[in-house]
Order: sequence, then C-alpha cells, then structure tokens
Amino acid sequence: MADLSVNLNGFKLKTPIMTASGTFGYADEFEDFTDMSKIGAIVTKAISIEPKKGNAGDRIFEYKNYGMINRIGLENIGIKEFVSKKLPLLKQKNIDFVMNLAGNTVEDYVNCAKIAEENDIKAIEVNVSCPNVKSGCLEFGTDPVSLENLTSKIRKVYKNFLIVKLTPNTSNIEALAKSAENGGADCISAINTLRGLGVKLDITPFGIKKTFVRGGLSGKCIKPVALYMVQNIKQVVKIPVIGIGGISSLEDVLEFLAIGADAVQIGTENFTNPDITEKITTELDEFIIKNNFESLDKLKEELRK
Amino acid sequence: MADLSVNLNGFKLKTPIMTASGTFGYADEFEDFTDMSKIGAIVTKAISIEPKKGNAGDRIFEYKNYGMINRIGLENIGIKEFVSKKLPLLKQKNIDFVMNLAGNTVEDYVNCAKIAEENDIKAIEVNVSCPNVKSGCLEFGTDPVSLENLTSKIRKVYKNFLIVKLTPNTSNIEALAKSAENGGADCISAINTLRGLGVKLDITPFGIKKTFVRGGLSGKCIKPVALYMVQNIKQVVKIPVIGIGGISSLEDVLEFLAIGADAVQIGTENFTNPDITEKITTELDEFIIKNNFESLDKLKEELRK
Amino acid sequence: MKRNHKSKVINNIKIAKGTYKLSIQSDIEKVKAGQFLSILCNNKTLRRPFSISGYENGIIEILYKLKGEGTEFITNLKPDDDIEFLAPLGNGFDVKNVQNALLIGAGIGIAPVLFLKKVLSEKNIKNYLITGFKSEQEKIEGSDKTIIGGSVLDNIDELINEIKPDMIYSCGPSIVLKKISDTGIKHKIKTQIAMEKVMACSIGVCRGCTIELKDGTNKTVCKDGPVFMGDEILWRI
Amino acid sequence: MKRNHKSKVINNIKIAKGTYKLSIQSDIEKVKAGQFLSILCNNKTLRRPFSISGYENGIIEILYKLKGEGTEFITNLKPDDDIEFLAPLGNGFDVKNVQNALLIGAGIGIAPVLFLKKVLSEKNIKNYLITGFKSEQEKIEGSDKTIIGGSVLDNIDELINEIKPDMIYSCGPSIVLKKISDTGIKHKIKTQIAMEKVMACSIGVCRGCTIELKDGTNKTVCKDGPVFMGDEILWRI
Ligand SMILES: Cc1cc2nc3c(=O)[nH]c(=O)nc-3n(C[C@H](O)[C@H](O)[C@H](O)COP(=O)(O)OP(=O)(O)OC[C@H]3O[C@@H](n4cnc5c(N)ncnc54)[C@H](O)[C@@H]3O)c2cc1C
Ligand SMILES: Cc1cc2nc3c(=O)[nH]c(=O)nc-3n(C[C@H](O)[C@H](O)[C@H](O)COP(=O)(O)OP(=O)(O)OC[C@H]3O[C@@H](n4cnc5c(N)ncnc54)[C@H](O)[C@@H]3O)c2cc1C
Ligand SMILES: Cc1cc2nc3c(=O)[nH]c(=O)nc-3n(C[C@H](O)[C@H](O)[C@H](O)COP(=O)(O)O)c2cc1C
Ligand SMILES: Cc1cc2nc3c(=O)[nH]c(=O)nc-3n(C[C@H](O)[C@H](O)[C@H](O)COP(=O)(O)O)c2cc1C
Ligand code: FES
Ligand code: FES
Repeated sequence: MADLSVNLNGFKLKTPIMTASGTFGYADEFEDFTDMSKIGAIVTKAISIEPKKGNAGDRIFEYKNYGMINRIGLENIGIKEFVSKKLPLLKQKNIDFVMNLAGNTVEDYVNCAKIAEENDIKAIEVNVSCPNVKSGCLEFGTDPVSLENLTSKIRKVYKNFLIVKLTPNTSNIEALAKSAENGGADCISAINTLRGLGVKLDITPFGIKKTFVRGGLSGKCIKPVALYMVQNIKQVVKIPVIGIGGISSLEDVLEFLAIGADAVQIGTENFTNPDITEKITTELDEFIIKNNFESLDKLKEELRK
Repeated sequence: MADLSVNLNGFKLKTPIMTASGTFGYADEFEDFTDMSKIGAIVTKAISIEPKKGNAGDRIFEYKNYGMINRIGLENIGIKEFVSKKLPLLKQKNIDFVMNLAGNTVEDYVNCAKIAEENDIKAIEVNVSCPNVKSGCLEFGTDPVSLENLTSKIRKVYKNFLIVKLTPNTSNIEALAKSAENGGADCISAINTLRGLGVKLDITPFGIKKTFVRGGLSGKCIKPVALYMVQNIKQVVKIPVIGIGGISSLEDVLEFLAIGADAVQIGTENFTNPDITEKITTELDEFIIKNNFESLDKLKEELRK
Repeated sequence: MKRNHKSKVINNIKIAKGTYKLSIQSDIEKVKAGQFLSILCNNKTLRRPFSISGYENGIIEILYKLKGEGTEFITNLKPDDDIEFLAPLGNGFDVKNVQNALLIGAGIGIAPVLFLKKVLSEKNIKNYLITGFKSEQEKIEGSDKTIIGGSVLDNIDELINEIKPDMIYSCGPSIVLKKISDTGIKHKIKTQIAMEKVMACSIGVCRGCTIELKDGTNKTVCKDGPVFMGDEILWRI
Repeated sequence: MKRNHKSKVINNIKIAKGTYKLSIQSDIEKVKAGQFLSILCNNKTLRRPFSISGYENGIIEILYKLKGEGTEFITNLKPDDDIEFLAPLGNGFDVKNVQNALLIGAGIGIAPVLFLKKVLSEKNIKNYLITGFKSEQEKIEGSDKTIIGGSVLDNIDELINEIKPDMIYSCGPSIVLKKISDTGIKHKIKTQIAMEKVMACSIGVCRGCTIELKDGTNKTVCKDGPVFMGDEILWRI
C-alpha cells in the first residue's frame, strides 16, 4: 500500500479522503456498510449547544442524478448527549473524527468549542454556513468581520485542530477565507451547500399538487462551484484547505488535489453508495502504485506541476 | 392555439419563452435551425460600447450532461456595428428582441443605453453579472448601492423597457433586486451564470496534461439555484421577473411559472437542441389546451394557487 | 444483518396496470414483514425504498408501481441483471401477543401487509386482509376482501365490529393511514402503521425522513420505523 | 443547406484500434471536404463535432476515435438507430486553382483529407496523401504513404521538394499543424489547415471556438473555419 497520509498543519490523517458532515451521522450506522478504517476521518453531523429538532415537513428533494436539496435544519442531539453517548463509542472504536459544530450566537459556538476542548476532541469543524436555519448563523458565513471575530473567540478556548467551513453563498469567499485564517483557524474546508429550491409539480385531473423544498444543494451539480472556490481560497491563504462538493469518483478527488486541495470530503455520494469513500481510497492507492508516484505527496506534486 | 401572450409591465411578448443572452447570437444563425416566430423574444449577446475581443485560450468546458462553463469574456462587435449591421436585419425580419448590454464603467452603460434609445430599441437587458471579465463589472452586480446608482443613471437616458439581469454570485440577491427596482428598472431577469471551474486531467505515461476553464457555470445543474433566487426576488419586488437557469423542458418552464416567474429564458439548452424554444413553446400550447387552462395567464393562476 | 447487497435479478414481471413484481437473489437469512430495501438506480442520486412483500430462502420480493425515473429504471431490469440494494432496513411489524389481526392495504400499500399476512398465517394467528385499488386493472391478488373504486375505509367500523381485531396493521397513502389511526383510537384498538417519507440515506444517519411523535420526539422512518404505533404519531395532515 | 437532421444510422463499424466508421442516412445534397457535422449525444450537454470523411448520395461518413463519454455514446449506435446532427457545418477546403496538392493527415486527422483526396481525384487534380499513425493497429487505409510510429513531418522537406505542391492541406494535432504551417511558409507554399477547438453551439453564435489570426481578428473555427490559411493563423503554441 502506498503512503496516503496527510499532515494537515499538525492534524494527521491516514488518507486524504474524509466523509462530510451530515452525511455520515456519528459513524455508528455506517459500520454495516463500509470499512471505517479506510476513511481518513469522519466529520460528525453538526452539533449544537442544545439539541435541535430541525425543520418540519419534507426535508429531502432529489434532483435527478445531479444532486439533492436538504433542509434538515441541523437536527442533532446536542453536545451534552454527543459527549456522553457518541464520543465514548468513537474513541472506543478508534475512529478518527472531526466534530462539526453549529450555533446561533458567538456564545453558542464558544461554549461548544470549550466542551470539545475539555473532552479532548482532537479536531472541530466550525459550520458557519448552514443555509437552512433562519436564525443568524448565515451571517458569520458571509461577513468577513464577524467571521474573524467568531474564529478568534473559538480559537481562544480551543487549542486542538480548528477547521472553519465556508459557504459558497457569497460574492467574496476569498475575504472569508482570509478572515478565518486571521482569526486563527488551522485549516479551511469548503464548500458547504449552495442555496437551492426543488420544485415538483404533480398535474392531475383534480388539480396541481406542488412540492417545494428550499434548502442546501449538494452533489455532483455543485462540483464546478466547489473547484472554483477551493482554487480561489488556496490563492489567498497559507493554511491547508479541504475540498468538498460533488465528489463521487477518484477522478473528482484528483481534480481537487490538482487545484491545490490538501484533503477532501465526500458528502452526498455516501447516500448513493455507502462504501464510496472506501472504494475511492482503494482506487487512489492502486492509482499511485500503478503510476509509480509512491506516495500521496508525490502525486500531489505531479498534479500541480 | 392558446393565448400565450405576456405583458411584462408594458413590454408585450407573444410567448413567455425567450432565448438567453450569449446563447443565440444576434438571431441570424438560428434561422436555419428553428422557427424564430415561435420565440417570445431573443436576447442578444452582450453588446458593449467598444468591440471586445474576449478571452484567449479555451473558452468552453463541458460538465457531462449537467452543464457547461464558459469564459467567452463578452467578445462582441460593439454597439456601433450592432446598430449599423445587426439592427436593420432584426427589424427587417421582424424579430422581437432585447439588447443585452455590458460595460466596465457607469459611463459605458449609460452611453450604450443612450444609443439604444436613439435607435428605438424597444428593450434592453443590463448585464451586471458577467463573472468572467476581470474589470469592475461584477462590482455593480454584488453591491446594492452601486447597482441602484447604475440603474437610475441608465433609466434617465433610456425610456423603453429596462431589464436588469442579476448574478447569483452573491449572499443577498434580494437587496440587489430591490436596488434595481428602486433605480427604476421595469423588470428583473435572473440568474446569470454561477462561478465555476472545469478541470480535465489527461494522465498519460508522459505526464499529466491539465485543462482548467474558469468562468460561468450554466445549464441543468444550476436550475435549483435559479429557482431559489427567482422565488426570493419575487417576494421582494413588484416588477416582473424573468426566470433563467437550466431550463430544458416544459416541466422546467412550469416550475419557474409556479414559483412566480413572469417569463423565462433558455440558454445552454440551445446548444444541445437548437430548436428547444420552439419545441417547448409548442408543448406549452398543447398542454394548456389539453388541460383546459385556456390561456397562459390562467395556467399561471392555477400553478400558483 | 443489514448491508449493501450486490446481487442478481431473478424475475421482474408486470402483475397489474403500472404494477410490477421484482424478485431478487440474496443471502439474507431473515426478514421481518414491514422491513424494506433500498435500490440503487443508476440514473438517480438517491436510492429508492420499497417494502419487502415476500421472502423465502434468500429470495426477496417487492411489488412496485411505476412512478418516475427511479421505478422506470427498475422496470427495465431483466433476469440476471445486476442489482444493488441495502437490506433489510427498518423495524418491521410487531406480531408479539397478537391473536386477531386486521390488515389494511390501500393501493400499492398492500406490499408489506401481504407479506405480514403470510407470516401471521404461518404462525396460525387469525388475520383478515382488506385492500383497495382504484380500478380492477390495478388489483393485486391475495386479500380476503378487495374494494375497487371506493376506499378501504368505506365500511371500516362495521368490519371492525365484526372481526373484533386486537391489532390493526396498515400501509398506504398517509391520508388513509391517519384515518385508520383515528379509527383505531375510536375503537380502542392499537394500530401499527407503515409510514413513507422521502429518504436520502435510508439507514438513520441523515435525519432526512423524520416524523414527529406526540411525545415531542423526532423519529426516522427509515430506522426507527417505518412501522409506528398509530396513536403515537403526530399527524400533520 | 445546413440544418438539424433527425436521421438514421446506416452502419457503425470498428476499422482500427479504437477507431470507427459511422455512416448516416441524410437528405443533404452537397458537402465540401473539410466541412463537419455535430452529433447530439444523449449523455452530454454539448454536441460532438466530426469531420465528414466521405459523402455519396446523401450518405455521410465519419471516422472517429473513441475518446470519452460522447464518442462512447456514438460507438453504441447500431444500424437503424436514431441520430440527430447539425450538418453540413463550416467552410471546407478550397480547391480552386489548385493543380498539385499535398495532403497531410496526422492520426484521425486523416478524416477530412481522405474525403478531400477523393474530391481532388474526381476533379483530376494531382494529389498525394501522407498520413501517420502511432501504431500499425491504428492505421486507416487510403493514403499514398503511411508512416507508422514516426511523424508525418519526418521527411517533409524532402517530400515537398519531390512533389512540388502548390497547396498543402492538413488536419491533425495542433502542434503538427503549426509545424506544417511553418514548413509551408519556409517553402513559400500556401497551407490550408483544418483546426479543432471545443465547441458549444457549432454554428457561430456563442464565440466559444475562436482562434486569433495575425491580423488581430478572432475567427470562429465552427463557422469561419474549420479551414484557415496556415500563414494567417496566430499560433499560440
Ligand atoms: C419505506 C417505504 C416503503 C415503500 N414501499 C413501496 C412499495 O412497496 N411499492 C411501491 O411501489 N412504492 C413504495 N414506496 C414508494 C417508492 O419509494 C416510490 O414510489 C419511489 O421511490 C418512486 O421513485 P421514482 O423515481 O419512480 O419516482 P419519482 O418521480 O422520483 O418520485 C415519486 C414519488 O416517490 C417518492 N419518492 C421519490 N424518491 C424517494 C426516495 N428516495 N425515498 C422515498 N420516497 C421517494 C416521493 O413521494 C415522490 O414524490 C415506499 C416508500 C417508502 C419510504
Ligand atoms: C471541427 C472538428 C472536427 C473533428 N473531427 C474529428 C474526426 O473526424 N474524428 C475524430 O475522431 N474526432 C474529431 N474531432 C474531435 C472530436 O470532436 C472529439 O474527439 C470528441 O468531441 C470527443 O468527445 P468525447 O465525449 O468522446 O471525449 P471527451 O473526453 O469529452 O473529450 C476529449 C477531447 O475531445 C475534445 N472535445 C470534447 N468535446 C468537444 C466539443 N464539444 N467540441 C469539440 N471538441 C470537443 C476536447 O479536446 C476534449 O479534450 C473533431 C473536432 C472538431 C472541433
Ligand atoms: C443531508 C445533508 C446534511 C448536511 N449537514 C451538514 C451539517 O450538519 N454541517 C455541515 O457543515 N455541513 C452539512 N452538510 C453539507 C456537507 O457536509 C457538504 O459540505 C455538502 O453536502 C457538499 O458536499 P457534497 O456535494 O459531497 O454533498 C450536509 C449535507 C447534506 C446533503
Ligand atoms: C456561452 C454563454 C455566453 C453567455 N453570454 C452572456 C452575455 O453575453 N450576457 C449575459 O447577460 N449573459 C450571458 N450568458 C448567460 C446566459 O444568458 C444565462 O443567464 C445563463 O447561461 C443561465 O441560463 P442557462 O442555464 O439556461 O444557460 C451566457 C451564457 C453562456 C452559456
Ligand atoms: S433517510 Fe436518512 S435518516 Fe432516514
Ligand atoms: S462553437 Fe459557438 S461560435 Fe463556434
């Protein structure tokens, strides 16, 4: 096996392919479907200070094989239950993970990060980009000043690996990336979902039944946007960048590596193929060996020449 | 035939389905491939005050059947040649059209609009969202204050039908829509292309050949984003809104009408199927007749109930 | 144990108007009626969930209606074609301590209760299956009583008074299910309702398919369900 | 006249390693060598352009290499399948006043010059076609000379001195075309070069396929080309 390891500014991954927040739960369910040890790290569903019930009504809308729209609304068990019930399992099973966290106020984030610090959680990913919750949180995601302030406050209470995850729903992702870096983030991940609306019309003799799902667009259709933004972010920051958006094949992973991504996350494709991360990781390994690139680092070099 | 006509705030279209700027040229070439009289109106390729040569290098990148990325860079013949060579043809052939215009400075826009006014051009669409030209023009597209200023200056010199076309590359399309309305626009069209990057890697024994195309993403993959933004715009302005983005079927047109679009434009799909607008228009007509909706207006009502 | 199966189609036949029966080879050892599987469709982002309508010696059977592109993909599968699916998923119907069951299937909702009827009969538990279809052409065989055109709810009170079931099982459109749940409450009979919701992961991780219970909790249809006690569901219709 | 044809495949056969010949029925009355068509591929946003390699009584022929998903779609077409394409597109080669032509095709670039050879021969214009392929297995028949492994440029000066052509026609990878253009300039012989560029509309409206000429103008490969005078092209490689 080739050396696939990545050192993200001190945070070490055995492979560069992680699973994205909200698409892999807390890792527990996926054991039946894939070999967890092949995954670089799993990112948990967003955790907030209090449990959240999420949105009522339809939460999922499929857009053919192009992607999907979700409006889960950050439903989650809250950090206390995460720490008491899920964390011991993750540690016991030796699963490398990143805790994704979301909040409505700066205090929420800071308090969550504190608890993460106290419980020796090795890495957190700050979700400032959830487009499907009304209250405030998109603000941090689109205003560079608020984002730098938020990041630096989290930085003060959290000493381990701090990832800030950016939203594509902005005209200036570069400024946001710089804010995260200036605020003290160790790493940036991008992108979260694009804003999208799914419409389904059932036209029957008795009238027209309409389904509307407004939320976050993910999957294959967002890949060009993600590539664009990751490339732009790489040009303005020195910290590592994790590329996310529409990845479903080894080719996609190589494209993100070629434009400078240090690692990647796979989201929606986990629903289509629950063993996709394991599969691509195996393919990456074989690809490196077949082409005599020796290691992931060497491959990255070749791709960026 | 059903009554498909639309009155957009005074600008009358015989059908609600137009062709989008940059995808139908100046209408001349398409005569060989489709019946122009079936098209609501064609929107010309963006015209600027001076001719533009556009970008060097690869300009087109296909992303499977999801869409494409272009970086034409607003290559065009300039308004003088448009007025002297293309305008007479359009008038002679009795083609309903909208002149799309782009510029680098407020003066550019105003001067173009003046010439449009002098030449009795019935409608213009102001492209403030071209994402693939470096110089300035994206600014108007993302800053509400500049956009209102720009719109009102154009309004002063141009009395006919004024459409402002918005970019999706912003965190606040609602504010931009309101700016356009406040500035005196008669109508809004949305969306222009999303920013996107296409990457192609050819991995050969002799090395890795890379193609990068950074530009505007269009086609099926952007439909959910377009639907989302058009719905949001409709909620904040009173003027009519033309929906654009990823339309390739009657179903797509109905979805845009259902969320409130007053008319639509078809872009990328013209490349796939040059007679698509004619085809969907015929289908729309048949659909209205088959379901006894009588007219487009009645259909819109039913779709919005 | 539930997992991702890469297997083969045995048979895929039309059994009624717009309705098909698909049989799939598998090495699954045990399935409960009410459980479902989730099929990968190559032209779709999300897998498509279907109730298991029969199981014998590893062979899994589903009954499905042609709806859109996903089921269209499935109708095109031929014997010996590859098929990939997650199974068995969900909790299934609970038959413990039941002695006299009324089973109600509205339309294609017959699928899981047909399987349940077989299970109950094998356990010698008294049962009665009533189903309803829009038209004779859409009718699927196997019920004790079939209503064509009308609703399975039409004479439901009389039927309950006659049969005196100690448990009602049902699957179908949610508007029907809510009424069955209400009927159960009225007659003080427990109902077990197989719910449907659009699913993304179908294994309980994405929280895309939740319904609310009266106790204020959110439950996933795919993992906590699809079968819920009717009187615990907070109906939103 | 150019338009969108909805027609039928006559034949689609493999003629060399990774190389196929497709014949299509059409009611097209006239085609110039160097013109192309643009095929709708159901799995693709953009149509795929191919040089016309032969034409007789409405039957259009192309030679194509399997590259990616678009050509994969085309390889799967069988006789009598529907096919939709725009044709005939572009300007084609100019043969006016030519008396002694050298034709050079590198790889699949043979397609348009093979057609041109036939046209020239029918007009009794002297011509010589030299082509090159990576390997014997990829070789396509019909040339006066074929180079396997090496490059069509290998002994080009000698060949020109021998033949003394008054016009050179060529198609192939752009790096080869540039060298042929340079060679033409050196020998003071005009070159007609069939260019390739990724196309969106393929009918001259989108400006997606432009190349620059030395006079500072942008020309579309799809409409102003694909054939340009080699000495007018501003080579960017
Ligand atoms: C637990 C469960 C059991 C089911 N059992 C059966 C069964 O036994 N027989 C049967 O015919 N149908 C069953 N269905 C419904 C079946 O899943 C849909 O008819 C099918 O997904 C339609 O897919 P489509 O692409 O053909 O149609 P589409 O046009 O894509 O969708 C039609 C409708 O199907 C539903 N649907 C679409 N995608 C999904 C999805 N990913 N998850 C859930 N629902 C979706 C939605 O209500 C949608 O409006 C079941 C659904 C669930 C949740
Ligand atoms: C005027 C012209 C004439 C051509 N004649 C021939 C011919 O006779 N025989 C032949 O085998 N090939 C010919 N080509 C090239 C042919 O169009 C490509 O090989 C084909 O489009 C590949 O499509 P794909 O989906 O299989 O591969 P992809 O993997 O999608 O693309 C492979 C390469 O093909 C080219 N290509 C892809 N899409 C397009 C497009 N929409 N327009 C133009 N080029 C594209 C690009 O260079 C790309 O890198 C011609 C191209 C042009 C422009
Ligand atoms: C159902 C669903 C739930 C998600 N939940 C979260 C979340 O809780 N926190 C977060 O940061 N991102 C969340 N995301 C975004 C993904 O982590 C990822 O950024 C996005 O889906 C783009 O990647 P993809 O195209 O591979 O899916 C969610 C995405 C989906 C589809
Ligand atoms: C090749 C190309 C050129 C375009 N040029 C222009 C332009 O000049 N002015 C403009 O306002 N929009 C331009 N657009 C954007 C389209 O008009 C349209 O807004 C966008 O493509 C989304 O619609 P679609 O998904 O139907 O293509 C162009 C789009 C394409 C694909
Ligand atoms: S579908 Fe993901 S939790 Fe049920
Ligand atoms: S491909 Fe559109 S102008 Fe040539």
